[in-house]
Parts: sequence; C-alpha cells; structure tokens
Amino acid sequence: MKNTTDMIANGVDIPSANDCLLQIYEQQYELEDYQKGVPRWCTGCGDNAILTAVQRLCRDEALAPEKTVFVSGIGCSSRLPHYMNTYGVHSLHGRALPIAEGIRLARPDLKVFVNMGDGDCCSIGAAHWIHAIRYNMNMIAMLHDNNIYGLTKKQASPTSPIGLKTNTTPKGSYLDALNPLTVTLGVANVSFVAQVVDWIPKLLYQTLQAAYHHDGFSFIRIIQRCPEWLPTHLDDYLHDPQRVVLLQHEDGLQIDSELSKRYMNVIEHDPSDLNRAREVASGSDPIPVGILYRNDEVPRYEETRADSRLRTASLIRTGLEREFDKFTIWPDGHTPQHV
Amino acid sequence: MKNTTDMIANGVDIPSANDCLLQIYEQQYELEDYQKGVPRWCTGCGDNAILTAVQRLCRDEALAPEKTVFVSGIGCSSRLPHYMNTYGVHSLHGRALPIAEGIRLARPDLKVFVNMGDGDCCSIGAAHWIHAIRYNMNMIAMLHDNNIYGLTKKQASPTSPIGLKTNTTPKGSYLDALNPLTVTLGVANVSFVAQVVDWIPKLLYQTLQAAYHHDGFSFIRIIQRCPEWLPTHLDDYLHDPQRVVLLQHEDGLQIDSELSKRYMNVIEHDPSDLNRAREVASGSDPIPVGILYRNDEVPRYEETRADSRLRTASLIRTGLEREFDKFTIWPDGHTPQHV
Amino acid sequence: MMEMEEVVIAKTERTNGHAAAQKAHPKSKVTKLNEHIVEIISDSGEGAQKCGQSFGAIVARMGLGVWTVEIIPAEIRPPARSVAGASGNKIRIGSKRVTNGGNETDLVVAFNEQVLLGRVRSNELKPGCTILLESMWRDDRRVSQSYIEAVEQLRAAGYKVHEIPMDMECRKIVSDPRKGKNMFALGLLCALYSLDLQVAREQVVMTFGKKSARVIESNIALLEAGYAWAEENLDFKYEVPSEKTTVPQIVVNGNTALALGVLASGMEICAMYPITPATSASHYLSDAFEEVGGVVHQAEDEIAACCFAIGASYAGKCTVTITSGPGYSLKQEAIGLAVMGEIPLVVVNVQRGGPSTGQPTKTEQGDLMTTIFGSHGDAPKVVIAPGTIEDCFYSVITARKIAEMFNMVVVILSDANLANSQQPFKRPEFDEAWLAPPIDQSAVPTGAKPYDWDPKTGLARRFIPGQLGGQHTLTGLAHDENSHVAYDPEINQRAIRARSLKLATLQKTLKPPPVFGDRTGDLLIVGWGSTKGAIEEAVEEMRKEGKKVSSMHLTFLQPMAPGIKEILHGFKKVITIENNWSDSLQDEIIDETNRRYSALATLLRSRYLVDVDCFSECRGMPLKPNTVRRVALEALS
Amino acid sequence: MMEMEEVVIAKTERTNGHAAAQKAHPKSKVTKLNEHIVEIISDSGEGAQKCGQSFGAIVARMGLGVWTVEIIPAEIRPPARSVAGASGNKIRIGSKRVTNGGNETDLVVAFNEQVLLGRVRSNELKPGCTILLESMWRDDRRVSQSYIEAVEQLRAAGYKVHEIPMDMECRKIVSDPRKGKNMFALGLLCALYSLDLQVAREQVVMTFGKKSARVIESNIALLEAGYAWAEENLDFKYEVPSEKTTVPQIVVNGNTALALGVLASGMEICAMYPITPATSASHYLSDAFEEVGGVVHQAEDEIAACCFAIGASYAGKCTVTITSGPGYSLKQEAIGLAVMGEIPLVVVNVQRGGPSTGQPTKTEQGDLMTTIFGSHGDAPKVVIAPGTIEDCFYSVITARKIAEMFNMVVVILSDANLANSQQPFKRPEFDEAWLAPPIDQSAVPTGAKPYDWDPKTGLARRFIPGQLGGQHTLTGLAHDENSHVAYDPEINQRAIRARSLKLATLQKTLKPPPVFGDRTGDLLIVGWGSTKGAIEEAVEEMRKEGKKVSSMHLTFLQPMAPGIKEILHGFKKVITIENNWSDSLQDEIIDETNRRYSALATLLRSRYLVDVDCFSECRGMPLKPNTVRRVALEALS
Ligand SMILES: Cc1ncc(C[n+]2csc(CCOP(=O)(O)OP(=O)(O)O)c2C)c(N)n1
Ligand SMILES: Cc1ncc(C[n+]2csc(CCOP(=O)(O)OP(=O)(O)O)c2C)c(N)n1
Ligand code: SF4
Ligand code: SF4
Ligand SMILES: [Mg+2]
Ligand SMILES: [Mg+2]
Repeated sequence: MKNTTDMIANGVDIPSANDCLLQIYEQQYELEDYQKGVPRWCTGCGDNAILTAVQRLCRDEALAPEKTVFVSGIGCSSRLPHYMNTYGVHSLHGRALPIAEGIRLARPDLKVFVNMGDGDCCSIGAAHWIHAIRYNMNMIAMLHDNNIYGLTKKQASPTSPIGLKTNTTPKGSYLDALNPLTVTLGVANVSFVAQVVDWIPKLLYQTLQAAYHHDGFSFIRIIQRCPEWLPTHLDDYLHDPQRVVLLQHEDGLQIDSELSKRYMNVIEHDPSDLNRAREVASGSDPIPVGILYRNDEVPRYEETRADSRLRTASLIRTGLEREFDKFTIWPDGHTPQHV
Repeated sequence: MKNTTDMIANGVDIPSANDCLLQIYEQQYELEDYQKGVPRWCTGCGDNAILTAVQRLCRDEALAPEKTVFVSGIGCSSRLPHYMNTYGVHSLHGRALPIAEGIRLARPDLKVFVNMGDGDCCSIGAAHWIHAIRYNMNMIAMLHDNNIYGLTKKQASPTSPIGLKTNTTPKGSYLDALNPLTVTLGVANVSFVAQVVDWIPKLLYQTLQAAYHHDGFSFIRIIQRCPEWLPTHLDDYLHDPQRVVLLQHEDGLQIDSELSKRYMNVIEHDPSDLNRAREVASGSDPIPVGILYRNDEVPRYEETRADSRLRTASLIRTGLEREFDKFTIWPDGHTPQHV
Repeated sequence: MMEMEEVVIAKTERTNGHAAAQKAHPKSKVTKLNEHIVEIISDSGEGAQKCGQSFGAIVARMGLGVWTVEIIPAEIRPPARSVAGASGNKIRIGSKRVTNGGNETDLVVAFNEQVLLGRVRSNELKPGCTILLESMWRDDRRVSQSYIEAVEQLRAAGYKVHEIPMDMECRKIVSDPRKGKNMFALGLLCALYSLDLQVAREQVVMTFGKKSARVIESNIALLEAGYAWAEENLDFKYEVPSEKTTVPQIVVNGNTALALGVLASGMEICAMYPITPATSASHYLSDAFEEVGGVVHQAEDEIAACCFAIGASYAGKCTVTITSGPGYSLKQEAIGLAVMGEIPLVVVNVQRGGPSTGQPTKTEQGDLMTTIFGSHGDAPKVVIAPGTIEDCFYSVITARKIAEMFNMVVVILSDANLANSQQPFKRPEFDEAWLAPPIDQSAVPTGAKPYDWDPKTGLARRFIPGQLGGQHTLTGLAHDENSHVAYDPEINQRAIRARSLKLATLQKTLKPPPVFGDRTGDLLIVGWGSTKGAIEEAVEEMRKEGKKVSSMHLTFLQPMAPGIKEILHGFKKVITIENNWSDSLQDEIIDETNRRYSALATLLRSRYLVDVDCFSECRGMPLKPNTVRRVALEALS
Repeated sequence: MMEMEEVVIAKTERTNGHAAAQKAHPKSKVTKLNEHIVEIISDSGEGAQKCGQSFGAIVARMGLGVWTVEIIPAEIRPPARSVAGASGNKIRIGSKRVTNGGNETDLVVAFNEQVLLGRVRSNELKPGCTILLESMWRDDRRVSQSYIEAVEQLRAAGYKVHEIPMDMECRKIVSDPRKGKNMFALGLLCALYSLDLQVAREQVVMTFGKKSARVIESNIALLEAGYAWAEENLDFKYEVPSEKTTVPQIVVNGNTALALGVLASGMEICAMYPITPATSASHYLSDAFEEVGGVVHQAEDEIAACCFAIGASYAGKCTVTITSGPGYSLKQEAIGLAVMGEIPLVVVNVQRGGPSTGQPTKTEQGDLMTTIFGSHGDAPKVVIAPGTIEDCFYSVITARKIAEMFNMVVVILSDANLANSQQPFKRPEFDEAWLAPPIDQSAVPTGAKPYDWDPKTGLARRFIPGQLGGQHTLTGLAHDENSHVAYDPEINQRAIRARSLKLATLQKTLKPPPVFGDRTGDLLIVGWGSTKGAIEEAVEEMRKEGKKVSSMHLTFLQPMAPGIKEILHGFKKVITIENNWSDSLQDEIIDETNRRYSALATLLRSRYLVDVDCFSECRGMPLKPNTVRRVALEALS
C-alpha cells in the first residue's frame, strides 16, 4: 500500500476502480467478518435487531466487506456503521442520502446501505429523502423509526404520535404523525417500499433480502423500539400479534407457516399495485408489514448517467483538445480546418 | 408613527397586536389598492395571470393591504410580492414557508399568502414543504409550476418532464417529473390540495377563492407558462381543451356553463375522498384541474398553540417569579412555604 | 444517558429508613476548609448526576459558594463499569463565591473502581485525594480481582481509599440499590461536609417534587441512611464555613439561566431544532414558557427554525433561535437575510467541541470567528458572550433590546461549560423595562420610507405589518430606502454602509471593559466567555503572590468596546487564553509566518496591532485556574 | 435575459446580402491607437452580448489584446428602452495584452438612446466619447421627442453622436431587424477598427455553428452590410496595431476556464445546484464533460450537492462542487465534515454581491472571511483565488492536486468579474500529470490506520472503499487514528493539531509572492483575486511617472506564502484594495477603535502586525485602474 502522497509523487500502477469491477471473487464469509466493536445501544433497543439482520444479510449474500459501505446520518441509529466491519460514513444529521448517492455514482462496484433515524430522514433530511426516491439509485435505505429523537434525549419526531409527551412537548406533541410510507409512495420513480417491525426478526431479514435483490432504491421503514425513552410505547403491538397485518404475495414476501401461526393477520397484497399500496400504507393499526410496492422497471440514475468508456488520459486529452479547439485563436487569426 | 428607537426610549401607548384583532373594519378596496410597480416578467409569462387573480381576490375579499403579507422565496415567481401593495417578504430560495409560518404564528391577525417556484418549493425547499402541510397553518401556498428554473436561465426542475433539454441537461433531463400533488396528498394533516392552469383565469380565481375560504394550509399547484425558456412546452394543452379535465363537486368547484362549453371534459370528484384524490392526482394528461382534496377538520397549528391571555407585564412577572421560586435559595437556607 | 432512578424508586418496598440515627462518630475529626472539590461518579444511569446537583443545591442553601460541573461519559451508552464511562458531577464548594469548576478533585465518591480509574488516568484527581468507593465488587467473583488490584494500586499511589458498603446498606431500604445509591451517597456527603440534614431533606423533596409521596419518602430514607452511616463509620469530617448571604439567590445552570432570560425579556417565541448542548434550554423553556403564553416551536431543521424566527420577528415579535455549532453553520444563509432585511433576531449558540459533529457534549469556544465572519458578503452582527451563569440570564434581555433598537442580529455565544454548570446568583428583580415594547400598529406618515438610514448612525426605522401605509416588501436583494430592488452601485454602497455603521453606533455606547487587577503590569491575560472565573481566580492568586498580572474579559466581541488599545498598551505582554485552537510555536513546523492564532488573539492583533500571544486548548474541558497559572508564569518568565 | 436572435434569424427571408460592397469611405481618416474601449449596448434580448463577444473574438484573432466585460441589466426583465436596462458588452482592445476592463468607454454603439443615457449617468463613458446611435427612434412618434432631446443633450455635453439607420439598413436583409441588428453592428465595428472581414466571417460561422446554413448566411449578410455601411458613410477609422502572437491562444470567460480546468484535472463529477453567477460554468460543463465520461449532477440543493461531492470523493474520486455566496453559506456544515473526515474536496465559489441574495449578477470579493472562518469549530481549509482568466483554468488543477495530496478542502474564490470576462491566454498544453491518480485499490497492510497522522506534518493516509483491510467508518465526530469515536481530550487535541498542521506543511512548499515593481518604496498595494489586472496596470503607469509604488497580489489566501512580512516592511505605507466592505475613517462615527477593515487587510494586520490600510468598495463593478490610481495617489500624498 502506498499512501496518496507517495502515489502522487511516484505514480501508481495499481488497477483502477473500473478494472476492479472485472475481478470476480467467490468467497465465503462468517458473521464475525462483519462485526466490529460492542454496540453501545441501550438494552432492548431495536437497533440491535436491525444490526443483526444486516450482518446476516451481508454474510448470506457474501458481500465483500471492503466493497460494502454503510452510510448514516446522526442519531442513535446512525451509529450502526461503526459496528460493521465494512467501510462506512457516519455523516451529518439528515445528509446520509446525498452522501450515499455520491458514493454510488462514483463507484457502482460498491454495495451501499443507508441507515437513518426518523428525525434524520423525515425531519431535517426530508428534502434529500424525497429526491433520493426520485433518483432511484441502487441502495438500501433503512429508516429506523422509533418515533422519537433518541440521541438528543427525547424530543418529538415527525413520526411521534399526537399527544406524545416529550421534552419539547411536555403536554403532548401537537401534530398527527407523518406517515413515511404514504409520502414515499407519492414520489415519482418510487421503486421499492416496505415496512417491518424490529420484533419479528425473520420478516425483517426477509424484507432486507428482498430489498437487496431489488435493483433500485429500496426504502424500508423499520418500526423500532426505544426502551430508553418510550419503554411501553409499542407494547400493545408487541404483545398482540393481531395488531400487525402481514402482506403476502408471490411477488412480495412469502410468510412461512411458523410465522403465520403466530401472526394470523395475513393479507394478500400485490406490490405492483400503487393505488392499493397507498391505501394499505395509510393504515397504522394493525401495522402493515411486508412489501408495499415494488417496480423493477424504474431506471437507476447511476445507470442512466453511466459511461462505459475507461477514463484514460487519452480520452481526456482528446476531449480537452476538442474543447480548446472551439476557443482557439491560431497565430494567423484564421480558424483551422478541423473546427 | 414613532420609530423603534424612540419607542424604546420613551415608551409607547399604542394598541398591541392583540388589541388590533378587535378592530373590525368595513372597507371597500379597488384593484389599484393592491397594485404596485410594473411587473418585470416576460411577455406571456404565466406569473402575470397569477398576479391578476390574486389582486382580484384581495379586492373581492376586501383584505386590508396593511394586514396582508405575501411571502416568497427566490425565483421569477417569487418576485410577486414586489408587485403587491401589501406587506411582503421576498426571502431566500426555498425558505418562504418557514418564514410564513413564523409570521402566522406571531400574528394570526394577518392574512398570509405564499408564492413559490417549482425549484423553490419542490427542490431546495422540499423539507419545508412537507412540514408546512403537517403544520396546517392557515395560509394560501401557490406553487408557480413552470417545470423549469426560470430566473437562473433554464435548468431542469424536479417537475421538468423527462427528456427536457435544459442548460444542465443538454441531452434531455434524466428523471421522471415529480408530481407535487401526490407528494402533498401523502403527508399527514393535508387539508386542501388543488391544481389549476394559468390559462383558465376563471378557474384560477375560483380556486384561489376556495383556498382563501378554507381554514388551514391550502396548497395550489398552478401550472404556469414560461414562454422565455419553454415557449411551446404547454401548447398542446393550451390549444386542446380536451387535455384538461375539470373536477366538479358540490363541495368543490362549480363549473359554470361558459367554462363547460369550452372544457367539456368535466368529472365529478368528491374532495373528501383521499384515496380517490391520490388516484386523480396521479394523472397528468389530461391535466386534472380543480380541488382534489379538502378537509376542514384538520387542526391549525397556530390555533393549537395559541394562548388567549394577553401577555401583560404582570402575567410575565408572575410566571417568572414562579420559576425563580423553584430555584431560589433564601437567605436562611430553607425552602419557603409556597414552593 | 438516562435518569432512571425516578422510575425505579417507585418500585421500592421498604421506606422505613426514616428513623436513621444521627449520632456522630465518636472519633471523627473536623477539618476546616476554605474550599473543596467533590466529585460523585457512577455508570451512566446510576444517578450520580442527580446526587451531585442536589449536593450543590444543598451546599448553596447553606450559604456556601458553589459551582457544579457535569461529568458526561464519552459514549452515548457506555458499557457498565468502563473506564470511559464515568458519569456524574464535580461540585466545587467554598466559603466565598465560586466562579468556576476549579482544578483537580479533593474527594470523590465512586460507584465502581473502573469509572474511578478513568478519572485517575485523565489526571482529574488531586494527589492524595480522598476516595469513598462502593465495596460490593470485592465480593463479586467476576470482578473482585480487578477491584482489589485497583484499590491496592490507588492506595499505593497515595490515595486515601475508604471502602463503603453502599449496596448493602441501601438494600436495607430498597430492593434495587443501583437506583437508590445516589441518595445514600448524598447522605454520606452531607454528613461529611457537616451540612444541615433538614435542608437536605427539603432539597430531596424539591428534586422529586413531581413524584409520588412514596418515592419521596424512600429517597429521604436513603439520604438519612447515608448520613447516619457516615456519622457512625467515618472518622473524619469537613467544615467549609459559610458567609451567609442576606439576599435570595437562584441556583441554575447556564441553559436554564438563558431560558429564564428569554422569559424575562418578554419574547414570545423560541424556534429551535434539538441539538446538544443547547437543547436543555429549550426543554426547560418548553415547560416554563407556555405558562406565560410563550411558544417553543420545534421546527423541521435549523434553517426552518431560523427562518421561522425571522418571520415572527418581521411580524413584530422579536424571536430567539437556540442552537449549537452544526445548527449555527446551517443558519448562516438565513442569518444573512436577517442582516440584510434589518430584522431584529436573537441567536443563541451554545458552543460545543468542533469542527463538524465534533464532541457534542464537550465544551469549546470554537465558534467565535464563524460567528463574526459567517455568512457570505458583509453581514455585520452583534456578538456577545456571557462569562458567568448570571450573565447568561441578562445577556438575553440585553440581546433582545439591542436587536430591536438597532434592527440587528445579536448572537449570544454560550458554551457547554456554562450550559451544564450551576452557580448561585442574586435572584433578579423583575423590571418591566426588560420587556419588549408592544407592537407598533400606528399608521405611517405619508412619504416615510422603511429604510430611512440615518446618514450618521446607519439606524433606520422599521414598518411592521398592520401599520397602515407602511406596506413594503422586505427583500434579501440589494434595495433602496423604499425596499425596492436596486442594483445601483451607489445605493448598494449606501445600504452596506448603513448596516455596517450600526456596529460603530453601538460601539459608541459601550464602556471600556474593566481590568481585573492593575491597569499596567507585566502581563495581561485576555479572555472571553465561560473562562472568566478560571482566569480571574488564577490572576487573583498570582497577584497575591506579587505578580504583575491582570486580566480583561470581553463581553462584547463585536463591536469591541472602546479603550481596549490603551489597556493593551499598559502591559509588557498580552496573551489570550481560550478554549479553541491555535498552533503552538513549539511545533517544529510552526513559525510566525504560518502560525494560526486563536480567535480572540486574531481579532485583537488585527485591530490593535499589538503582538498578542495566545494559549489555547481543545480538550473539551473547562479551563482550569491551574492551567491559566502555568501559562501566565511561563509568559512572565 | 434571452438570446433570441438565433431563433428569429431562422425566419429571415433575404440572405442575399453577400455581395455587400467593400469600398472605403473616400474621406475616412485613420487614427492609430494603443488601446480603445468599445461598448455595445441594447435592450435585453437584442443580442448586444453576442455582438460584443464576437467582436472580442475577432479582435483576438487579429492578434490584439482584449478583455470583454458583460454589461448586465439591473432587472430580470427590464422594460424596453429603459435607463436601467442596458445589456451588452464592453470590449477593451489593445496592442499589448489587456488584463482588465479598464476605465471609461471610448466608443459606444447603442440601439436606443435610453440605455445610452443609463451609461452616461453612471459615468461609464469617457468625456467626448464617440457614439453610434440607432436613428430609427427619430421617426417613431411615440418616442421621437425624447430621442431628439437626448441627442441634443449628448451633443451639448460634448459627445460625438453619429446617428445610424441600423433598422432601415437591416430591413434590406431581414424582416425583423431587432433580431439582426447585432450582426450589422458587428460589421460596423469591424470596419471602424479596420479588422479583417474574412476573419469576422469565420467568427460568425463559429458563433452560429450549430444553426442552419440559412441562419449563418443571413448573419453574414448583415455583418457585411454593416461593414459596407461604415466604409461608405463614416469618415473616421481606427487602427490598433497588433503584435501578432506566435502561439495559439484560447479566448474564454473565467467560468468556462474553470470548467475546462475541471476537465483537465481529470475530475469526473461536478455536483452543483444552479446559482448566478456560477451556473454558466456548470452549463458549459454539462455540455463538455460528458464527452469525456464526466457527470454534472444537479442536486436538490447546495447541501446535497456538497454532500454528494463528499460521498464521491470519499469513494475515491475527488469531486468539485461549484456555487456562489448563498450556496456557499449553506454548504458550511458539509464542508466541516469534509475537513473533519479529511476528504479531498474542491469547492468553487464564484462570488457575487452580498450579503444575502444581494446583487446576484454583480461582482464582489465579499466572501473571503467566511471562506477562511466559515464552519463552526476549527475547520482549516486551503483558499486560493485566481487573478486572471488563465488562473481560473490552472487553479482547478492545482486545487485538485492539493486536495488529494493533503486530504483537504480547497476553496477557489472566483467572482462575477472573472466569470463574465473574456481574455485570451496561451492554449494550455495537456499534461498527464494534471490528472488524478487512479483509485488505490491495493490491500492495506495489517495494522495500518486510516488516520496515521504524521507528527510533524499532520499528513495522514486515507483508505478508499475497495481496499481490503482498510475498512473503517469515517465520522464527523472526534476520532482517533482508527477513526473510532473518541472523546479523549488528548486525542481531540492531537487530531485538531494534525488537521491544522497540514496548512503549515503546505505553506512550507509555497514561494513568496512576486512583487510587481520594486521590493521597496513608498507604497505597496496588496490585492487578491480578480482585481489583479487593474491594480498592476495602475501601478505600472504610476511607476512610469516615477512614483515609488509597487503591488503584490496573493493567490494563496490560506495558508499565506512565506516572505510576506519582509515585503510589507519594505514599504512606507501598505494598503489593500478590494471589492468588499470596509468602513471609511472619513465617516464621522468611524475611528480606529471601531473601523471594520476589509478582508485581506484584516488578515495581514493580524498576521504581520503591520498597519495595513485599506480601500474598498461594494459597487458591484470591476475595479478600475483609475480608482487604483486615485487611491494610491491619495495614499502617497
Ligand atoms: C445539524 C444538526 N442538528 C441537530 C443535531 C442534533 N441531533 C443529533 S441526532 C438528532 C435526532 C435524533 O433522532 P433520530 O434522527 O430519530 O435518530 P435516533 O437517535 O432516534 O435513532 C439530533 C436532532 C445534529 N447533530 N446536527
Ligand atoms: C441558496 C440559493 N441557491 C440558489 C439560488 C439561485 N436560484 C435563484 S432562483 C432559482 C430557481 C428558480 O426556479 P424556480 O424556483 O422554479 O422559480 P422560477 O424562476 O421558475 O419562478 C435558483 C436556483 C439562490 N438564489 N439561492
Ligand atoms: S435511546 Fe432509544 S434509540 Fe437510542 S440507543 Fe437507547 S433505546 Fe436505542
Ligand atoms: S423566464 Fe419564464 S418564468 Fe421567468 S419571467 Fe420569463 S417567462 Fe416568466
Ligand atoms: Mg428516532
Ligand atoms: Mg420554475
């Protein structure tokens, strides 16, 4: 390994990113290959379940840790990349998505995951969220929705239910909760929308897997427990399997018998039906769980903008000389033939 | 009139804003009372039609010019407040809504109008847009949607149709257009959504009037011509009355016979039906025109947060002393009785 | 991160500790002290914070001087018993007024040996410091070895370790001692420092004021048990004699003081977005503000919060927006609009460690330059920095007044040190003059212009919606006296000039800053903001030793008061001491052509052309008087 | 606002102007000149811009020195024939290299008298200036009176007014002369300045290169008609002898030069959000970049653009983001992340008039301080400012290189003056060393750390996704060598130090700035950025007159090159001249205790403790050599 300064000084003869795309590995990974450090979330925090599911996915899909990037904003949930032994960017509050987009456009050889909190994604980051759906770049965006600002100690978030007592709303929050699903489903180019809950790990995993195999921007809202600030908030849902409704479809999730034994509230939902998806998404009790919408046909921005040519020095030189020609004054004052 | 410095130095005995709420005027206004300067938009620019409609509305509703505020961002459309002889804030690109909200919360006695461009509202201002819908404060928000960045000379906007050649997309824009209506209809607390086109002044006026009488956040997307950069862009719609569909309902707009003679494409649409509204909103050809959704029951944030008490010095003193008491150490070290 | 004891104490079963004996240890010897620094540390969630704060309040009630500093763990959710996980409070008490957190700690109560080791390693404990250590770990097989080793090490290093069976004693009263130990520890401390148990009881009642009677009783029982245990088992005691004050005082931290200032200034709206360490001010305000008809608006982001505040201010109600570094950076564009439109606006920046997300819970004074020079183009704003908790309160009242008199943006630069420290100060006496004037709704005389810039002072009037005849459109574009968009070179020049002159006009009303010590001498230390107490304490001490050192503390950073140049010229050497970055000439690569000076030094050098040196650090910790002393002595030598 | 002539010319019917005669006016007398300033102005949309640019290009092709400046109307859509509506170009031509727009205008072609009056009133025309005025208004009943009055006034004031029936003459060729007049005017000018008609024809072909043959033919006919008319009807002519260059040159404005620099630097991605006056760089890039596999990404806002760029840079492809003041303010927080994470990033700020929305189309140098001090906490970045159009090109290549060598943010401060001015410079010879190195994808040796800060230089390596074993999570939080979040006071101190030292390390590689003139003397003028040409021209002139004046122009604003102090000390007086705000001591209320100095003066005073004075203005216009001269002579007296 040479460091950059050396590289610039002495030149390099290592393969370029483009070349790397051609190297096909067949490697097996263990769970430990993706683990790093000891998560510092509170006991019982739903973020732990999400981390586990994500690590399993990486292992099962044999993602090369050095070719995988987790991008997050700021919040409890955004600590996730620190616990992955992959590359990661723990960025700025609300800005995970544009950073992930930059990475993806520059390096389509990398797998990109995004972890955001509900404040992160739906409040300060809302503009980027809307536009990320539009760009439809191939990445998996997880909204860790605990209905609260965790890291900053219990302020209302856009998804907090009305009346929730928090430190900025001591008499109860003032507004009806935003539904991230219906917003997402209203945006052009939406291509994959799902909802899961942290306490059904199997479905969480299955959904992540489906998202991974979807070619485009996969948005998953994960309803996540925050025992620290809202210890009983989701108890009713947690304890009553009737208060989730599983969405099943041959093009969506398949609910296995083990699950359907406990969660008997299962409906058929065709993920290609946008209008129906919006209706289903509008319900919040029971919580719809599964894939609400999927459309594999939406073009991916990084592909639309891709250029297959290798950016060699000669390509650039040629282009540059051509541009120079447009503006050149030759010593004799006349325009040369080739313009 | 005293200036602020005098006021602070010498005190004032003018009525407070709260008192002013009690003064009821019965005054008549002329169109000229709302006009100021010569609009500097290009000939044929749809912004002119919007200005005219707004001025008519003010006159017909007899809005006191000094009690009316037009707030805008930055863009051609955002010049509108300069042509109104009311108060106005021509603010920052994308930030008209939070500024309008601050005005409205501080002064519920003022009528607040907001004018935004499609870049202004749907691109840089998208987060504020989403949240303004949630706050549902009583104001009329007009999206001047010309599908382009006008002021900065023809760059793609989020609502530009795919393939549109602009200065940043010389080979055609890359993404499907964002539909501001379906996004709006996906947000919690949405209470009034309408769409109009600048070339049917009567409907434009009727819709503005309905928005004015709606108690809450009224979002109107106005499809607006920009002859400067997109001279033929809307011609097909303009010349073929079949390519707009008017939404009529007893709780929405009533289409008069004159209009329905030219625009024969009229359907019944019940503005209280959210699911249907989303479906109708999804269509773009023919352009649905009229009130897509209305719900008068959604609480207004400024009312939720209002306090009817006069903020007298004694109210503040009492509150402050009460707070001080909580933290006070009396000279003898003991807590006095009244804590 | 959490304060769980409240919840859990509700589950307490035994509340019969009331009868706890109060007989003194027969042999206990009482040491009289002028001051002492006490620390109580635990894992996060064990309530050391609440114990420390209560201790501070009791001490203050007894008429002592006090300054409490929060010890915040390095991680959000540090594992239990970890070296980096110490959470708690440092309480400096003294016979006289205490102005800062002081140097190293004299006595520490620790709930486990690991958090203690953390403090030892970061040199936070005085050599020979007294340690009261929870002894339960001795019997816990999994950790006993490390516990025993630690105790031995500490003793070998000269620390006086007293092992205390807190867990065991608490079990006599509550089922889960982890959640009651803090009140037991409070009892220990009250006994050790010879405090009045009745005052302590009253404080516990206040602390748990909103809880059920059972919770309160159980906590009082724990307090009493701790008190009794110390009386019976410890053979030493301290007494810090108090000079009883005759005036009522309030004890709050800097953020609460700021929030009280918002209340007292008559402002009605605070628009904010949560961010550490500023948020606690909004938390408190959310509770208290509505009582007087105020509104805390949590916006969708900082930009919206700032714009919301601008909107409300434009509409006639000068508004405050509270944030910290990252939020402050985001507000730059909006602040520029307020400057351009001459909208009064109060912005509070409770500084934290930077750059970027930096050290959210730690203190720093890193935002001075960006506050003065932030926002593109010429955007003059007033910048003031409170130096004490009391200043935090009054600074808001002053800021609102300046904002409205000059139609300017006023930025208050507080920091995590002030935000999280408590200090008593004289209970303010309410004055109606603090309040904002009512909104002017009188008609505007014909021909009057919204920006009638005074050619000498730059001041202009302002029309508020509702004023008949005052209609105009505020714009961030260059504009003329009528607020009409104008690109005329002369108009632009005239308007920029007016906005700039307002700073000079304000400057003319300021008094030269006081000098702490003589007005001439060998060394002048210049500071600003939260370092005031530490600097002045060190200076006082050195002066007592005959050193010709003085200090000057600036409240107004922009504009700077007149008379400073003369003061600087009175000293052979001038140095600023700040909690921010400056390159050190000790570094091989640094010389005077490339050294980056700290913020205030840069400003003073530029304005007064005096060779102001600087010492600064970015250690995330409040400046210690010892550090000031060391730097000053070096500078003198 | 629009350039409609292209569209409309397509409707032209007669294209048979080809045969336009080319016989010279019998009596025409030829004046030889060293330089001349020509202006062509019209209502917005009449194509004066295109005429001026073409004239500039032809002049350059003839081997003359040239500098063109855009005249941009004050309003988006000014009404026709309005005093504030002048749109067009000012073209300064000279025998030698021309480095700036110069002083007042010598000859003007005006399409109506109102736009002309606007220029007269703002003192932009030289006394006695020659005017070629469209005469059609004389016969237009609605306006003839004001036209006639204006002409009389102008003549009375000593201007040499030539009335020219442009409309009438154009009608002989096209049906709507409003859209062809600009090429007729071009013909006039070519004749007047004795330029080669064939070269002019070639230029017209290039200008309308993408249009149909008919359009091109019609425009050539108009050109020739104008040429012929002048030859036949005007009795004066100029000749500016050229010193033919032997090397090929390119003629572009500063924004195109920047964009070409992006291409040449090998960068692949430009992430931007439209904003005047920066956008035209992205427009050009959108066209040209894709040809070499580059992408211009228009993000949803400036914050997203900056973050997108950071993401791409993090992933190994150093990216540029281009903006202007308001966008730059919005990017502050994101820039802080790049600084903290040590991500190479090139930020271009094409400055415009501020503060707030300010004067979007006008030039200013108001963002220097916010560029250096923007973003909360200590966020050191490199700041460079091109002084010429050529610099604009090379600055991007340099910036990318520094960004990647030092893992730093490099900000390029251009401005509207450079952005909209054209000047020929030597056609660059492509060098592969300009390009970014390929992305390092080699495995990382075990134990290597992502931030292995060199204790002396602060430099660290950087791992790029794809490098086996280099996995780490970049964070904006304080972090250690492993990029692990760390709140340890020592680590924070160490990391901040490393990031700061990189500036000193870079500084050590810089050469002292050249002095223009002698290294000692009575007065040194210091400048930066786009004012270079004007300052040096004035200095050269004064030196010829024997004045002991020199100037120094800084390209590196942060870090500042070594050797500056010695240079400053060589002069009795030092003054900066800048296009930004400073209070004037002439103002009654301003004194040395409250004067706000301009940006560079503040920086120089602070670092070098030299009593640097400043002159600055915010008039939205490029600095004139005359202004420099006046200020310098005052300073000398
Ligand atoms: C610009 C900025 N504003 C505010 C903050 C403070 N902040 C950090 S995390 C957070 C919100 C956390 O809530 P959420 O996004 O829901 O994540 P969670 O902690 O619940 O996972 C806030 C407001 C910040 N770091 N940066
Ligand atoms: C922060 C900021 N970014 C960018 C700009 C430049 N800008 C001005 S208006 C505009 C967009 C105009 O388009 P739109 O909002 O659709 O309004 P229109 O002009 O079409 O009415 C942009 C990008 C700005 N003024 N401020
Ligand atoms: S505060 Fe809530 S979200 Fe954060 S780690 Fe704890 S449980 Fe999880
Ligand atoms: S550019 Fe377009 S939107 Fe702007 S004023 Fe002209 S026509 Fe209207
Ligand atoms: Mg959350
Ligand atoms: Mg638009």
